[in-house]
Amino acid sequence: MEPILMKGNEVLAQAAIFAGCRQYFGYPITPQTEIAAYMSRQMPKAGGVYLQAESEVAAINMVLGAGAAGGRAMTSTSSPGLSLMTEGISYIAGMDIPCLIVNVQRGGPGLGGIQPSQADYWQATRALGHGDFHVMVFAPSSVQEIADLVPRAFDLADQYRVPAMFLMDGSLGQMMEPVAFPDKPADPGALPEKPWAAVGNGGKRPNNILNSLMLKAPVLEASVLERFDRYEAIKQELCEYEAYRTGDAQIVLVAYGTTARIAKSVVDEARKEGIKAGLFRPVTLWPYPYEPLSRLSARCFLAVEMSMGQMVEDVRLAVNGRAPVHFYGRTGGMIPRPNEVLERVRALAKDPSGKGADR
Amino acid sequence: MEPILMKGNEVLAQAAIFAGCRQYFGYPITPQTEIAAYMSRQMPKAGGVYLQAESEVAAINMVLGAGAAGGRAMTSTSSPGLSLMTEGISYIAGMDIPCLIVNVQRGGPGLGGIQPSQADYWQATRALGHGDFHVMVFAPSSVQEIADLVPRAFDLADQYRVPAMFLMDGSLGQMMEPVAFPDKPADPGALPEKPWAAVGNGGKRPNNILNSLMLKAPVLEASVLERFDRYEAIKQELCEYEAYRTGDAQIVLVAYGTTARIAKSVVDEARKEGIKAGLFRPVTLWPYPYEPLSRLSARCFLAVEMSMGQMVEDVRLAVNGRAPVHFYGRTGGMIPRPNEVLERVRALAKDPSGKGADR
Amino acid sequence: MCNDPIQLLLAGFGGQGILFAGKAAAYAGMAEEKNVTWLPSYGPEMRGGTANCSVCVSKAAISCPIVFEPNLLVVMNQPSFHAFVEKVVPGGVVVMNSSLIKEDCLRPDVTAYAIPATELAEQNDLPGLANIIMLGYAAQVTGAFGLGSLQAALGRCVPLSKQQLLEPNLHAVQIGWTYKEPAE
Amino acid sequence: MCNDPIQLLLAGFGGQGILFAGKAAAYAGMAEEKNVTWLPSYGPEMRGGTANCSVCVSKAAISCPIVFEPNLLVVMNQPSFHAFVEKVVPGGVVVMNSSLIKEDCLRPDVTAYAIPATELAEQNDLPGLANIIMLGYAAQVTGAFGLGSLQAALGRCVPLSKQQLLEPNLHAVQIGWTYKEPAE
Amino acid sequence: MNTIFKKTAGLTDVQTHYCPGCTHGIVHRLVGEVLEELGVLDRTVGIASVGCSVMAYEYFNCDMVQAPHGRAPAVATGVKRTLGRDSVVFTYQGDGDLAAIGTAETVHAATRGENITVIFINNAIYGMTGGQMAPTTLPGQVTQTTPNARNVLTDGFPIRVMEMLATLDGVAYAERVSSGDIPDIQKAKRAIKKAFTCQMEGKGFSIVEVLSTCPTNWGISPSESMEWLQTHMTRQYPLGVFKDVTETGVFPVLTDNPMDL
Amino acid sequence: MNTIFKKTAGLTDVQTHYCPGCTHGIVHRLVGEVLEELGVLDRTVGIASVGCSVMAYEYFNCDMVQAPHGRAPAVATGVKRTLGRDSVVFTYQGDGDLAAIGTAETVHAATRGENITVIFINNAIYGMTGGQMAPTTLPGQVTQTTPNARNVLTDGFPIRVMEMLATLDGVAYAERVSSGDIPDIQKAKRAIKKAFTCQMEGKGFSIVEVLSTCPTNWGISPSESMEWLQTHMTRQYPLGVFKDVTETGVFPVLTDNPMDL
Amino acid sequence: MPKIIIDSERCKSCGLCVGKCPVQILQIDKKRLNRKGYNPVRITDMDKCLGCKRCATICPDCVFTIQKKS
Amino acid sequence: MPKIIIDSERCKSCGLCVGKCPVQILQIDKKRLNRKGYNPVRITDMDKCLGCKRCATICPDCVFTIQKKS
Ligand SMILES: Cc1ncc(C[n+]2csc(CCOP(=O)(O)OP(=O)(O)O)c2C)c(N)n1
Ligand SMILES: Cc1ncc(C[n+]2csc(CCOP(=O)(O)OP(=O)(O)O)c2C)c(N)n1
Ligand code: SF4
Ligand code: SF4
Ligand code: SF4
Ligand code: SF4
Ligand code: SF4
Ligand code: SF4
Ligand SMILES: [Mg+2]
Ligand SMILES: [Mg+2]
Repeated sequence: MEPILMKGNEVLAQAAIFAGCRQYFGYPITPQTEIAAYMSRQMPKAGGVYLQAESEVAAINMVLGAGAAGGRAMTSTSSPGLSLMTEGISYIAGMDIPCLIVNVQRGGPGLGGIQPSQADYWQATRALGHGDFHVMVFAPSSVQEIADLVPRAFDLADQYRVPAMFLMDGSLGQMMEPVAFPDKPADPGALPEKPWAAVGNGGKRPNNILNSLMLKAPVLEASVLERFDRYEAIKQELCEYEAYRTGDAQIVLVAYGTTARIAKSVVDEARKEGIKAGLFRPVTLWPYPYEPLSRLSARCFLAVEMSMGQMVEDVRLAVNGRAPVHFYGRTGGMIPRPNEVLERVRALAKDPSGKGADR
Repeated sequence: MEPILMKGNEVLAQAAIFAGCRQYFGYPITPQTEIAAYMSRQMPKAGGVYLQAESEVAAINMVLGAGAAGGRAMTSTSSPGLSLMTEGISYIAGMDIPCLIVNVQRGGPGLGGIQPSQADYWQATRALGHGDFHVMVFAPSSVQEIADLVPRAFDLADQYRVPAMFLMDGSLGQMMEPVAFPDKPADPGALPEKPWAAVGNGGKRPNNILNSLMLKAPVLEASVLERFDRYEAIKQELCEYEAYRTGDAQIVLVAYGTTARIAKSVVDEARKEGIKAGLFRPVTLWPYPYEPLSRLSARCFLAVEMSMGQMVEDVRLAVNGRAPVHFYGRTGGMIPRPNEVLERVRALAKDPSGKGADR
Repeated sequence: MCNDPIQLLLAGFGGQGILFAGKAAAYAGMAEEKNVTWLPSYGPEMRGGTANCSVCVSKAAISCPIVFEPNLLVVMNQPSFHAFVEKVVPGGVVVMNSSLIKEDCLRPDVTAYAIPATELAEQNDLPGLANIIMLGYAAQVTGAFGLGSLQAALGRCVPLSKQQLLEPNLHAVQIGWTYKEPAE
Repeated sequence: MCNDPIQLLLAGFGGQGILFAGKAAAYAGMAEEKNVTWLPSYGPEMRGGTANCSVCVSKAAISCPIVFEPNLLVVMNQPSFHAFVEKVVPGGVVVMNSSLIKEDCLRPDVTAYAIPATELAEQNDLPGLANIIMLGYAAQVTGAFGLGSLQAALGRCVPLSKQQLLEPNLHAVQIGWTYKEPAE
Repeated sequence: MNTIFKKTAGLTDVQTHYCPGCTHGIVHRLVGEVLEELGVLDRTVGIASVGCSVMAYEYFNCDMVQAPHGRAPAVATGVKRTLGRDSVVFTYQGDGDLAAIGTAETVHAATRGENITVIFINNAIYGMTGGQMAPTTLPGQVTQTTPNARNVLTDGFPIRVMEMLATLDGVAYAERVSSGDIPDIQKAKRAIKKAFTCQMEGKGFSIVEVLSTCPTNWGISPSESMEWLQTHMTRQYPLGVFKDVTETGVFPVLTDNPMDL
Repeated sequence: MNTIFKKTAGLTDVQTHYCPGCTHGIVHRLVGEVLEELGVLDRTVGIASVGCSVMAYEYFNCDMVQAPHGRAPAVATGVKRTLGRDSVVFTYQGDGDLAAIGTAETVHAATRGENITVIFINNAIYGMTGGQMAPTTLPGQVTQTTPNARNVLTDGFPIRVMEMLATLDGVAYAERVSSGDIPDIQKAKRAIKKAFTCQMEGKGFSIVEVLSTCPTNWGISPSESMEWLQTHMTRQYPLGVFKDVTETGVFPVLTDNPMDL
Repeated sequence: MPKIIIDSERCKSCGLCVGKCPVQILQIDKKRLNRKGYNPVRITDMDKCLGCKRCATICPDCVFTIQKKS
Repeated sequence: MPKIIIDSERCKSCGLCVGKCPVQILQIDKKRLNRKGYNPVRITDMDKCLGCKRCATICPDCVFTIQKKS
């Protein structure tokens, strides 16, 4: 197909339909409403289910039900809505139900604002609910990458029975870029079977039960351990990142999503000034690409985020004291400006230890 | 008062009343139901409000309202219920409303089990909701410590207008130990004024408005930065931990709550065997006592948790590559046994790098 | 024989007063100016089943409140006996309710005592106080607590609103304390 | 004059077709086989107010899609003019709607063009197409896009269901493209 | 010899964990019998809620999904919309689950006319967590969290769920029945059957509220509980059909369009 | 010269951000006037919800708390229980806020007989987020998420909130009014005044539903919107008093005890 | 003549059936304990049974199977 | 004789008052723009005003103040 200009949010919706998603449940919230609006137009045409839930709590539980019944189901929301979904996400994880959850982040805390943000990173990568679990977290930084990653996320979710999340920010959702979709959309009927799904036993097999209650602690522990084994397998298979001019870089910027694009322009500017800068851009935030990042031998690292400093901890964990790790961030809907970041890079080029200058 | 035997949960409730808490809102869930039951009996006697909410979502929002109106308000729940509170907690943080939130953790994810757990550590310390914010997190490990910390938590919450959390585990909530309360309970009427509270303007002053919406990103950012300044001030004032036999320790166990008690007995056993072990027990989990922990110069560290490994990341961040950091944990309601941990300590005494042995 | 620290595990059916007996033991330890902890194994969110509780008593501060390996096991019924007898440390003591446990303790490395507590309770018209009878007996055979401490403990355990129960409890502890196992 | 990469910022009232004009510019860039991005400043969750959008066009891959410092500012009203004129890079171009902006651009280091786009639209019975007139003019004076590219772009921007609007749009772009500023 | 009564194939052989005399067991049997008699066990998906009946997934002899507390109707919606009209989807929920934390999900599944069947066990208490006040606890009833009896001044009034839901256009069938005596139980079964039939015919949302006992947390014997149910609960919660449009169903053949702008 | 009309002191001087002709502004004025006339502005705390009226905290001339989406009644409960009977506490909520995400909080504040006043703006749409279907959107109404008009078969039926809440014992006063014309507006003010008076006398939960317009998202002019409100909305949502026990109040003088075990 | 089969292992001794049997032939058997620790119900006089199924209808634990000559 | 004071800066040009005035003396002033960019309402003939307050009752933006000789 010829590339067309589309908004990130709409591309996400279209890519999901192409990937065979046939159940969408959501509740309106800015800046992701385009996803729901698009789905309400297109899902019925694709023979799928579009349902506006009474709340985010209901939406995620409808996804739970649809996923339990074997559907390729998804929901989308923005930060406050995501918080309301956390109980349901923990259940979905504990019941091994594949699905896709989209968070197009906005500034917080509380009602906050509607401008872009990356301040739900910790929530996405560590605490999407109570208990020990993870979901796969994808952080595209271009519209085309959204289209490319969505089918991957659905497939992996099914394969490992682990839910997937897209962690985007408002500006990526609102941005238009040319995008090309695959020529042949997936046929939902031809996707791999889900013999575990609750679809009615057909009189032929033992009942399928999807459940996360295990009152006996050893049984619950065993089920968590089994799930963590799958996480280990995912870590083997899924570790996506982009390393840009990092080969000889003395200063490595680490950023994802929209901030990664800003950081990239900073790297180019810095290089023009003779500063050996590079960019490390995680595409998957969980599993985090610790290993490739740890292999970089820069004199210092600079995490750039739209938050008060969240992913920077993962950078620290990866670098583990081998070099100073710094942080530059804006929050509340502010987007770091290339020249602010560049200034920081210039300072670090002079003094990689950059004492006392972090924010 | 003469020490009496009381359950951790009931002590928490009684200590709150003694500290001047007069508004309790909650929703039943094991293993913290004793708090609500106790409050339903005692709060009316103290002239306070006990109200069973229709859900955890409602409960946290009643706390929001009560706190906004200047009350010393609290709620308590266990893991799944806490997830449901995260939107409200993010609002409470964004509106600078002091209050106390108790999470008596149980095994997860999902409905999980009701046995003790520490798997909500990340949630408590990093992502109690969407957006950039923190709450003060207290992790007592004895019943007396609960009684001692509760008034502290309320006072600091009021002082900084930052909510406080108690992160306990089921066994601490259920355990009885002798406890002594202060002789003189706080007089709710004599607590410091809250001139910002929404109590009616009395016709005398401009309206008090409690709000977290700031549509202009620079305004929202400024409000977050101001709040983070208060966080910095809290970090100066609040950094509690116990260092037990760490002076000459070659192996430092790091644990909080119930696991810290287990670790302590392991330290004693190990010392008997001539292994120089010590225990570092954080009492505040946010702010985390990074600095005192980073000052310890052991040959290796071992984080012991009832989780798949969460606080261990804070240990790594504190140690920052200066020594290997290991992990031993049980999950799903299992409690690490002293002899399992001891065995791990013995192995690390032989090989502090303990390659490949983590779990 | 069962010296400081006491690592007491009490086990039986729910409803057999396991938790109450444990609390009495803890108060007895307090009466002797020791540190104590009491921890129930709280069951599923529904009724019934078995119950057990850990009581630690020690002159020193108590680190771990969970009794994984008791040096004193007081056990009220057969299933609990099976569940816990193997966990007792070598040299430890098992006190069993022979009314409901119809087998012998076969471990050579622990000392076992048996008392028909349920029957004694029935005979003495002390319904539901087999638990306290057993506690009295266990204290006496092990020396874990003095009789006076137990009596004081019961005084603090029985709530003010139910003071009529104090007298039977004191009677029960007395029966246990004075019980003599018949020579074989 | 306004060479690759183009960092275009369009600004005006909501309802002035700012976002649509931006989209047309982006498609024009695509027609010239360049990379493009389009990013609105999405306003509060309510109506009204001002709108602006960032369009980047470049032969190279576009890193940052947000135009903080435009090299081409197309501005439709007075408040937006005040908000953005200082952000234009030295050497950049400002194209302003002189129907609504009643002042001159005083920056010596940028080139300013003025076109009474609102009036032209009214005169030519092209209601609401001042935006496209401005775009045509901006393209012509800067060389940012060829006329053919703009025409092709409009063909792709106007939805199939509203093809009757294509013709007026093409007319509007033509008007802008051929507009000549009167000599002072 | 003819077998005139035996355990239904609608239930598994697993013994329930319910307390002696708890009527959860009776209602389980009724649901199992109805599903068996309707011949739909093979295409039924049940949704277990959080309450004493949380382990219903082990008892009903069909595919089962366990839902978060209060969210069973949302989960059921997801299942039903995915599997389509041929499936039979039901929830089994307690009063705390359905009428407290799950109020929104209940009301909205009902008003959507979601083609599911809800079995609602009203025992006027939170059984599983040890006997706290429920949204349906009677005024004057003592519970763990109303130690001096429910006082409407501070604790509010109980909700009559059937009366409330009957106001919603999506509800095709809403009946309140009792498990307190033999004829009541027989009536309850007829109601449950009607509710499932309503679903199978695509007529809209169906719900049966069964007044039930909780001897354990009421603190009285099973037979006293039956008494109490019949005397006190039915006074607050009158039995009967609160809505029945199962003849026509809730959905118009053509929706009329009031927007003629 | 006597001033016979001027902007009420119940509102601040801040200009609202509402769209031209949006009746949110009218209802704001009515609430402000009532609070002024009752002389309670100094002891009133208002709760702003999430919807177009989210910034009500800048408009009402009293202390204000902004609540999470749907949770205003819970927040109001916390405020009221803390400040006690002398305070006046009200929420101002849209239909998405009150009848979708906030259903549970609404129903439970009502059934508790919580002594608060709820002002409920029903404009049959999610205004703030750009015009999605609301729980009160009419069948056949086109919205952003019902591009082919609300179809009850897939999108469900609208909720009639007053009718539903009237079934609850804690509700002292529930009336539906309109902002669609002058007499309606005058009636609306009387209803709002009655609701606040009910609260001040401690009679129980009071709610006034005001049918309102959203010209922007309905896509028609303000005066056409008024028309549409009067012809279409009142058909689905009949005006009137659905419950009024403000004489006696909802609370008995002595609660009778049905537990005579 | 009806025949009642009692699955004693399922019985929880709640006594509901006992009260509902019109001919009072059901009794809690205090002398027996099933594996769950309950005294199961027993039939005192099978011949009197009417096959009315009241016991089975009220029993929450599916203890009864009832057979009848057709 | 009533006097109408119009706070033009508050007016959003919605036109609701225009339709409700019984004597039709209210008009949107297409020639003026207020700071918010709206054409405010104006009075065409103050003398005709009845002081009926219909304009003020319907106006969502508190534009009107009305005075009257008592
Ligand atoms: C989010 C959440 N909150 C609270 C609980 C604890 N909880 C489990 S069951 C239950 C109430 C059950 O009462 P009901 O629905 O009436 O069922 P019953 O046990 O009476 O049959 C509660 C509050 C939970 N599991 N999850
Ligand atoms: C948890 C959460 N979900 C969704 C939103 C987005 N949101 C803001 S307002 C609104 C709906 C408002 O509609 P309504 O309550 O009818 O008020 P109106 O704007 O029509 O006056 C929604 C869904 C939010 N802010 N928070
Ligand atoms: S606690 Fe009550 S509802 Fe739960 S199983 Fe026991 S009797 Fe039944
Ligand atoms: S969007 Fe609708 S409800 Fe919101 S202010 Fe505008 S007209 Fe009013
Ligand atoms: S079938 Fe009837 S008569 Fe026979 S035992 Fe049962 S209840 Fe009694
Ligand atoms: S009703 Fe059933 S469980 Fe109860 S005593 Fe009779 S047979 Fe046993
Ligand atoms: S007061 Fe009456 S007559 Fe006078 S301008 Fe207003 S509406 Fe017209
Ligand atoms: S009703 Fe008010 S806002 Fe609308 S035109 Fe008249 S004066 Fe202006
Ligand atoms: Mg119940
Ligand atoms: Mg609305």
